[in-house]
Amino acid sequence: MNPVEVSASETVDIRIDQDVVRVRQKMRALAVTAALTLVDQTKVVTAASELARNTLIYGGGGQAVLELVQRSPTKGVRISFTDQGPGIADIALALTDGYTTGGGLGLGLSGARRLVDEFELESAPGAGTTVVITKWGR
Amino acid sequence: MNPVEVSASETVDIRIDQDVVRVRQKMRALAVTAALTLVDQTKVVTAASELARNTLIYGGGGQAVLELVQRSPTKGVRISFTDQGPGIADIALALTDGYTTGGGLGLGLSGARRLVDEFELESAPGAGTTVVITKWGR
Amino acid sequence: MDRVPILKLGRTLLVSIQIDLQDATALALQEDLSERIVATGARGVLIDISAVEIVDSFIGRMLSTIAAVSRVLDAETVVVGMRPAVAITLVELGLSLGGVRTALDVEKGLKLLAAAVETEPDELAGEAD
Amino acid sequence: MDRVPILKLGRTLLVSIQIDLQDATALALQEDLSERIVATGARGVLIDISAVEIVDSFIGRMLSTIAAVSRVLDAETVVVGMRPAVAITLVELGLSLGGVRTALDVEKGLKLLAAAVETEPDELAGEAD
Ligand SMILES: Nc1ncnc2c1ncn2[C@@H]1O[C@H](COP(=O)(O)OP(=O)(O)O)[C@@H](O)[C@H]1O
Ligand SMILES: Nc1ncnc2c1ncn2[C@@H]1O[C@H](COP(=O)(O)OP(=O)(O)O)[C@@H](O)[C@H]1O
Repeated sequence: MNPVEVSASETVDIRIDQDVVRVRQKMRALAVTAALTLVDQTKVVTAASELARNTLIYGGGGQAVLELVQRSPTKGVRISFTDQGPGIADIALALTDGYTTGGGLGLGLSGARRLVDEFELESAPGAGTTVVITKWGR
Repeated sequence: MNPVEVSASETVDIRIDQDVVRVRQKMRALAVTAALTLVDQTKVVTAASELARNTLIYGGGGQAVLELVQRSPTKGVRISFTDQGPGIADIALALTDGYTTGGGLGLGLSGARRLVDEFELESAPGAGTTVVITKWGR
Repeated sequence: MDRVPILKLGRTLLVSIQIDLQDATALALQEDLSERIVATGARGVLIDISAVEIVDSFIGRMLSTIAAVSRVLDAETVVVGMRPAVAITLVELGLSLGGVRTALDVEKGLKLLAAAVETEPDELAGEAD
Repeated sequence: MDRVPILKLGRTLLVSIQIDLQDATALALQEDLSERIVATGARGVLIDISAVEIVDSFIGRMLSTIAAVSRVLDAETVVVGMRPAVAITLVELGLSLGGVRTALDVEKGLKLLAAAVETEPDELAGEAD
């Protein structure tokens, strides 16, 4: 398999509600640049929206890094969310449909995972949380 | 118990989506040759389809070896999937209904196991994955 | 924070979501609609999402909540104009929008609301489900 | 990649799966159907799988997703013609196809769709007018 190259990158701070909207908009623009189909654009923007909200609400704010990626000949988009919040003690549980500690629907993490091609979650209590998702073109 | 004899064998590379379809078709032809019942043909082809997709998606591609087997007087079919992918760290967990790291339904391994007579899974992180299934005639 | 305007057309409240909703705006819309249903005695709520590019779990929940609240207040909610890509994404996300009535476009949505209001609940009771 | 054709018969979209579906074709069908439902205002989708020799978890999920998406878009989906060997295998695989309506053959499926659309409240009201 060819290596992944990163050809453009942008950082968005996630501090307030409106930043979640900004992440969505920038994610959309990047997905258009990567020539994802409309359905794939919609999926990755929706996943990013879920994760940005988690970064804000559970992580107490953080950052999103958006990247245009390429694994020749396929283009794609990648977005990483990082926060210095409380972290997640039981990751498998957090990834379960319907599980929430905050009164959400509990579909953010599990649903986001279903919507993308690659999903990585790193977290430990006290050590913050990082989630990286990638969506490849077809 | 009589020893198992292999009387015909064929290899299929699994690199793209369409190869999963080829595995299904070759598996069907072999199951017909082995004179499996229609239901047993359907079961083993379905199991092969699940495993071929895993080889492609999680294993990053690999190979399937299809064999006509005989343990006198019973005929059967066997198919082995091998990849050099990341391997599976927790095999028991991977075999749990509903467990997926990729946004599937998590029924591929567990379901395939239910559909066949013999199921072997060998895998370790970094060492790739091999799955061998066998379906015997009645 | 932006606010989504609510129009009144006879006994129906009309909402057309034209902006990328931040969570606070979605919550405000939910509250504004409940108040307007009570204030106006509206029997129907039509939410046009044809301009909405994504529905995530927060916005999906807003739609379900609006439908449930309006039902309690004796009004019916119809969501119209969902884009195909949004529908596919919603389903894969795991949201079913159970309890939310949908229609293709504003015209069909209004017909549905008119029918729901004209056919009184007790008449429908025999037919429902 | 092959594409599965979609036919329109009145307010129903008809799909007959005649080929061994690769995953990309299944995904494309899902998307094509959602678009056609919205573009045509179809109220029913009938998927004939009588020629389908296996339904694995990917294709099973496609059927469930199509049913759920069409529901969100105000259309009903019926899957017809499932072979007995496929049905047995599906169950052992662990798929229940929850939420997917099934019928024995195309004729019964069309009847089921007609019934589902005819009992809609707006249709009732339309007749009363
Ligand atoms: N960035 C994060 N930091 C800490 N905990 C998190 C984070 N993201 C998710 N979680 C935890 O995982 C749970 C499940 O998240 P999710 O599936 O998105 O559902 P919801 O957002 O509806 O709660 C959350 O309720 C929370 O406890
Ligand atoms: N060939 C493989 N290489 C690495 N991991 C695999 C392989 N096959 C399966 N797995 C792991 O096992 C999990 C469960 O697989 P499976 O039961 O087939 O469900 P699904 O395909 O829906 O994810 C996968 O999500 C993946 O993490």
